[in-house]
Amino acid sequence: MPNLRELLASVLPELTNYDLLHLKGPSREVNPIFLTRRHDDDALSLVKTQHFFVLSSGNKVFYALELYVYVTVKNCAVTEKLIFVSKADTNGYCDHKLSVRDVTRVILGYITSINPLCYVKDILKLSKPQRDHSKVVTQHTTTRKALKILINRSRASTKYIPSNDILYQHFNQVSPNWTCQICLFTRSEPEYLFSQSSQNPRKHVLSGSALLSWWLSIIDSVMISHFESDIRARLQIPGEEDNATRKYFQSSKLTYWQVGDLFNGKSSDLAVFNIPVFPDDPKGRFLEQLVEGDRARKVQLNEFWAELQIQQEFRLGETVSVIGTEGKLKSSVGRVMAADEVISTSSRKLFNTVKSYITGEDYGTEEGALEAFANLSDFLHLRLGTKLIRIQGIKPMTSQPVNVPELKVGKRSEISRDTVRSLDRTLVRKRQKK
Amino acid sequence: MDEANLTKSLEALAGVEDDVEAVEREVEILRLSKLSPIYATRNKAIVGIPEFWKVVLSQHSDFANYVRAADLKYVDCINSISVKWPCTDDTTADNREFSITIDFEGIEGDFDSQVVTKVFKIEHDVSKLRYKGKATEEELLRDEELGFLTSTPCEIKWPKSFNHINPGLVVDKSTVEGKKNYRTGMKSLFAWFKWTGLKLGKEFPNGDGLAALFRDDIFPNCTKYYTEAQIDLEDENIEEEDMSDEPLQLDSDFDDYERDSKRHKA
Amino acid sequence: MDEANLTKSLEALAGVEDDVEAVEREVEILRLSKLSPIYATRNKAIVGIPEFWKVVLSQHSDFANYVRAADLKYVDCINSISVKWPCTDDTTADNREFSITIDFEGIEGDFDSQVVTKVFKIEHDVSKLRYKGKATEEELLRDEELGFLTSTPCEIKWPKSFNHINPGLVVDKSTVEGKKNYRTGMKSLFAWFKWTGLKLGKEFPNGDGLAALFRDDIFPNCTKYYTEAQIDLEDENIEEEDMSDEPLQLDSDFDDYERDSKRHKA
Repeated sequence: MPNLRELLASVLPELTNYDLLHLKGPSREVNPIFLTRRHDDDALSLVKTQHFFVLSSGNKVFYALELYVYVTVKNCAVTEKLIFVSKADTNGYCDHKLSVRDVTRVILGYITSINPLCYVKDILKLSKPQRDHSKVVTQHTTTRKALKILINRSRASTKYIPSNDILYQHFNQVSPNWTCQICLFTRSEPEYLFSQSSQNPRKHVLSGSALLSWWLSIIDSVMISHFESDIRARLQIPGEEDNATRKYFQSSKLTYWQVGDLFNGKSSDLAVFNIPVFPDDPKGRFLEQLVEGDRARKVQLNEFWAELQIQQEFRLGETVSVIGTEGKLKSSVGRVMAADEVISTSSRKLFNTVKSYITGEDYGTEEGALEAFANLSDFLHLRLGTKLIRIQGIKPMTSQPVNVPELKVGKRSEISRDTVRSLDRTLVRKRQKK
Repeated sequence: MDEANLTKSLEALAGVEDDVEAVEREVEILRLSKLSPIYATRNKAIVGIPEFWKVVLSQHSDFANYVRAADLKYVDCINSISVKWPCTDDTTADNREFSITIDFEGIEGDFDSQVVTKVFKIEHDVSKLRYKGKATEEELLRDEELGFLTSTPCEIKWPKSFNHINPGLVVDKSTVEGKKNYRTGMKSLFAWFKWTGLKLGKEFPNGDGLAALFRDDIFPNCTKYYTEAQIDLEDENIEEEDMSDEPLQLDSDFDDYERDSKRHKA
Repeated sequence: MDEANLTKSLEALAGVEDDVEAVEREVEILRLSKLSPIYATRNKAIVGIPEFWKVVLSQHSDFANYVRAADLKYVDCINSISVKWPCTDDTTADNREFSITIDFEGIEGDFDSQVVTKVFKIEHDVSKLRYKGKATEEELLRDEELGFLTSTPCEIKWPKSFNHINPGLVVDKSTVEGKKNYRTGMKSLFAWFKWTGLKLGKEFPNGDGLAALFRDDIFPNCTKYYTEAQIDLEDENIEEEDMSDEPLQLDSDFDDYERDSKRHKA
C-alpha cells in the first residue's frame, strides 16, 4: 500500500517540491456526539482524535485540512469509525498549478484507510482517576498548593509518575461488522483557516453550490475506491426541494445517493436524539438552542431540518449542505500510520500551539504564508526535534498554457462571526492588545 | 434650574473622576513599592530553580504569539527577567513607566551572553512621532491626553545565526530578498529591543503589547505559570477554552439548571 | 546538594507568594477605604443626573446577558446602585466580601418602590453546599482553599406582571407549564436576589458572575459607561470587534509595516 508521501506525490505535478505537516492530537475518550437517553449503553465509549494537514511549497503554506476521527467501541470492540471533515482552506499562494481536489481526495482516502485500532491503542480516559490531591498537581491545584507538592517531592527526591493504567485504556479488537462513516457540512466562506487570505486576488472562492459539487466528487471517489458493501450516501440541503437536491447526484458515479441524512431517524423522531454534535458544527449549535429554549423534547427531525434553514448560518442565500456516507471498507484496506508520516502530539496544548502557527497568521499578503512556514519549521525543529515531510510530485504535466494559477478553493463552514467564537480566533498570533 | 442642577452634578462627577485617578495612582505606587523588595527576593529564589524562565515562557500561551518560533532557541537562554518601576524611588514619576532587564546566557560561537535593560516612558507629545502610520487625528489626541508608551532603543547583540535577517546588517534593501529578510528580522524578539513607539507601523509589531505582557502578566505571575507547567497529566494542561467538549444534556429533573449555568459561566 | 538547593528555592518561592498576597490584600483594603468616600460623593452627584443608571445599564454590553429581556422594564426603575466593602471599616474582614444596594422606583399598580441590599460573603466550608451540581472533588477542594462567594437570600417584592413566573408563587410545579414558568422565573433578575451560591445549578444562573459584574465593573466604571453612551454620532458607538471593516492596503514602500501595525494595534 503506498504511504502518504507516495499518495500525495502521485497527485502533485512532477518536478515540483512540497512540504507536508501531518499533525495528530492525542486520542481521548469523549462524551457521545449523540445525546443519549440516560444510562443506556454503559459499555460504549467514543474516542476522538484530531488531524491537521498543511501543505507548503516554495517555503509558503498554501493548503490546510482539519478533520476529526471518532471511533466507537462497544463491548471492547471497535464498531464504527466516523470521519468528520471540519475545515479545508487554501490561500492562493501556491506557485504551481495543482488540483486541490485531488490533494483533498488523497488525504481523505488515507484517513479512511487507517485501521481504527490505531486510534484505540492509548486512549486518555474521560473520567480522571482518583488521585491523592495532596500529591498530584492538576489543573485545579492552586499555585500555593502546587509549590507545597513540589517542595515535598524535592525533599524526598521523588518524582510523580502516574501509572499508565489509570490514565489510559486500550482496545485491540474490531467487530467484523464495523462500518466507516464520513460526515461534513459544506458552506462557502471567503476564509477560514487562513485569515485575511480573501484579500489575495489569486484566491478563488467557490460558490456554495460549486463547493457542494466539489465535495460530492471527492466523497464519491473515496467511496468508490475504499468502500465495498452496505453503502449509504446521503445529502441534505436544508430548505431545498428533494428534486433540486437530487440534481447534484447526476455527475456522481456512486448510485447510492439519496436525499436525507445518515442518522437513521424517522422524520417523526425527536431531532435531539438523532442529530450528532461535532466541533464548530452549526447544526449542533441549533440543537443546543433547542435544548436551551426548552424545545428539545418537541422538535422532530423533519421540523429540525425545516427550521435549520432559518438559522443565520443557513439562510444567507448560499447553498449549504450536510453530507453523510457510510459503508464497509474493502477488506484490503487497513493501514497503520507509519511513524515517519505523522507527528503525534501528546497533549492538545501542543497540538494547538503547532496549529496556531498556521491559523494565527495574517495571510493578507504572501509574507504571512512565508512566516507561517518559517515558524512551523522552526518550531518543529527546536521544540519537537522533527521536521516536515518532503514530497516531490510525480504527476505528469499535461500541456496547459501557463497561466495565473486558479486554485480550487474548498472553503468550509465558518461559523457566523457574530454568534459564535471561531475556533481559530482563540489562537491568533501577536494578537491585538486587550 | 434643572439644567443648572445637571451642570453641577456633571461637574461633581468630573471631580470624582480626578479623585479616583489620584487614589488609584497613589495606591498603585504604594503597591509597587511594597512588591519590589518581594520581587527581588523572588528573583534570588528563582536562581536555584533550573530552567525556571524557560518553563514559564514555554507555558505561557500568549508570549509565543509575539515572537518568531526561531527566537525560541534564544528565549531558552533567558536566565532572569526583572521589571522595575521608577515610581518606587521617586513618587513623582509616572507609575506607568518601567524598565525590563533580561539576562541572556550565551551560546558558544553564536550568541553572546549579555544583560539588557529596556526603559519604557510615557510620552504625551505626539509631535515626537516620526511615523504616524494609520493613526487618526482623534487617536493622536487621545494619545496626547492619556500618554502613550515609548522606549529608548537599546543595544543588544543579535545571534550570528540571525545575520541574514538582522535589520542592522541587511545591506541590500532594494532586492525582493533583502526586503523580505529585513521585514522578517523586524518581527524577531531582538528587534523589540530597538522598538521606540515613535514609528507607528515601522518597527517591531505591537512592541508596547509585549512590554505590557512582561510587566502585567509574565513577571508578576511567573510562579503561577511555573506551577501550571508542572501539571502531572499532560492533557490537563490546557486553556479553558478548549475544554468545551461537554455533552448536550437534557434537563430531566425539575429545576435543574446545569446547562444554563454552563452558558453563563465565565 | 542540588536537591537541597531546589527545595530551599521552592520554599522561598512559596514564602514570596504569601508575602505578595498579604501586600495585595493590604493595598486593596487601603484602596477601597480611600475610594469609598469618593464613591459616596459620586452617588450624591448621580442623583442630579436624570436616568443615570438606566443609561449606564443600557450602555453596558454584558449586563443584559445576565438577565431576561422582560426584566429591563424594571431595570429602568433603578434609581441608584451602591457597593460597600466591610473591610473599609473592619480590616480583619475578607476584602472580597461586599454588599450591593439597589434602590428601585415603583410602578403604580405593578411594582413597589423598594431599597434592597444583598450581602456577599466568602465561604470556605464546602459542606454548606446544599447541591453540588457537577462540581468535582478537585473543584470543591479548590473552593475550600480559596473560598467561594455566597450570599444570604434577600427579600424583594416581585412585580405583579411576573406573578406567573415568580418561583415563590408557582404552585403547580408538576405540570409541564408550571415547570417551565418556574424555570423561567429563576432566570429573572429578581431571582438573583435569592441567590445563595450554595445550590449549584439550582438557582439563578451564574449569580456570582452578576455580583462580580456590579462590583468590579458596573459600579466602579459607571461614569465611563455614562459618557460612552453620550457619543454623539450614533454609529461610532459600537464595540471594537465590529470595527474590522478596514480597506485593504498593499505595502508598496520598503519597510512599511502598516499591515502589521494594523493587525497588532488595539
